[in-house]
Amino acid sequence: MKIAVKYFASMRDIMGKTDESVELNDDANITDLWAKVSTSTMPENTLIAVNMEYTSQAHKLVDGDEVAFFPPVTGG
Amino acid sequence: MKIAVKYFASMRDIMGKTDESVELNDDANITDLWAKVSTSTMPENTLIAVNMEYTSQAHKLVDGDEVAFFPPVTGG
Amino acid sequence: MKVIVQEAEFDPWKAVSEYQAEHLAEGKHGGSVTFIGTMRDFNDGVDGISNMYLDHYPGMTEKHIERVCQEALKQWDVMDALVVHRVGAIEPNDAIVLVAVWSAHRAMAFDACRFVINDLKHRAPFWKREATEEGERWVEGNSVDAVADQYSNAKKAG
Amino acid sequence: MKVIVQEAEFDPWKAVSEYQAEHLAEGKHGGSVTFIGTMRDFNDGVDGISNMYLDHYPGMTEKHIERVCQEALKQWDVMDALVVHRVGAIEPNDAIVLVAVWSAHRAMAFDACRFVINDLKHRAPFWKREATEEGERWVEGNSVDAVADQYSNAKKAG
Repeated sequence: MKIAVKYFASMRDIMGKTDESVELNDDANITDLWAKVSTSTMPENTLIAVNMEYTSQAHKLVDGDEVAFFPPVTGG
Repeated sequence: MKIAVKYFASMRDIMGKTDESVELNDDANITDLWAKVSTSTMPENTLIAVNMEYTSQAHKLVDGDEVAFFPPVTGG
Repeated sequence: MKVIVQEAEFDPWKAVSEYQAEHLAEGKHGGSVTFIGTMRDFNDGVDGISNMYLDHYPGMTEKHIERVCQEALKQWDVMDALVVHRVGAIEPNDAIVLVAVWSAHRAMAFDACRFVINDLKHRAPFWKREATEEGERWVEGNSVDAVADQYSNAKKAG
Repeated sequence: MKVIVQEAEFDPWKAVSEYQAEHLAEGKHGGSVTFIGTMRDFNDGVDGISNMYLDHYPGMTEKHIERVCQEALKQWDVMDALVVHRVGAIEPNDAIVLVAVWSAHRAMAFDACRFVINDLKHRAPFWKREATEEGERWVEGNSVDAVADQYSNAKKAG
């Protein structure tokens, strides 16, 4: 399946890109996705959104999902 | 001694006046003042100010004090 | 810090905006919290309130509110505060009261603003007289808001 | 209810005043509480911050804030809410965020406004990058405000 991945803020500096498209096996979750995009462990405090809703690493992905990785937010 | 007395809101309706000047013996307190201006007991919840600061019935008066009697406030 | 008690109508946002432009140093406050109380056309279950007269104790009212603002500035990390309160004849939808506070941090601005408006409601010498369809009546204490305060204490948003 | 995320500068008091005139029924709301967050020229002990860039996640940001406002409308007796949040390049003293809520009673307006701004600070996908005299840096979480929130919990004004 095909997953659209986005990175924001300091996560862009770490990954060296703003977004990418990733091919994954069916039944993959966020942990599997991270292993595919990076050889490092996921930075502590990384926030994860699937289709613009917060979720956890155990979240199972489906074809066409948009996944975002980003650091703690600092709005307001 | 001479005390200036003011009434506000429903206390004006009860007393039938907005203010008066009262002659009192030295050492009089608010309770003595009330006995001089009214034959009824003071309405429950009456608030008392002497020289524009909240106080209690035991407050001893001095010549020239301004005393106000009024019901619970309803500002804002 | 400024406390204004006035009969004239006022635009609360214009008042707070002008006060900030005149009195607040640029780039030093991080947050401002503003409470605006507006006259409703209903109160305590009575509909059709056509207008209101707000009596006050000239002199004591200003003195009392100034003291409360000074307390707020001392108790929280608040830089400045503005209070405007109407008296006299007030129409539905008029702004009755404005409380604005400026602070480096938002939690203190919220706490200080709430402290000032709560004291103002429960202690500042103002009295409302409403004209309803059945005639005039003095409003008997801020009971509905007292209930709302209680509710709020049990359900604080942090 | 309206949520606006925009690059353009805005006048927060004008925004809230215009929104109220357009969207709020006359004489029905008793109180409105407004929080305005302004860019300071210092943060976390660093002085001389010349400007800031606010990154966000287009789409998720709006969706997230809208959901939070809907939650506030449901949880408290709130009639309406307006949020405006800047993104992009921001100068010191610019308004960054406006949260305005209208309610029949003030305690609920305070609680709801605070709920929205707290969530917005801690959960809405925005990221600040500051330009200091030593170069650019990503701001690392709203730590100072977290401390202020804690302080506030211990010292609630009711």
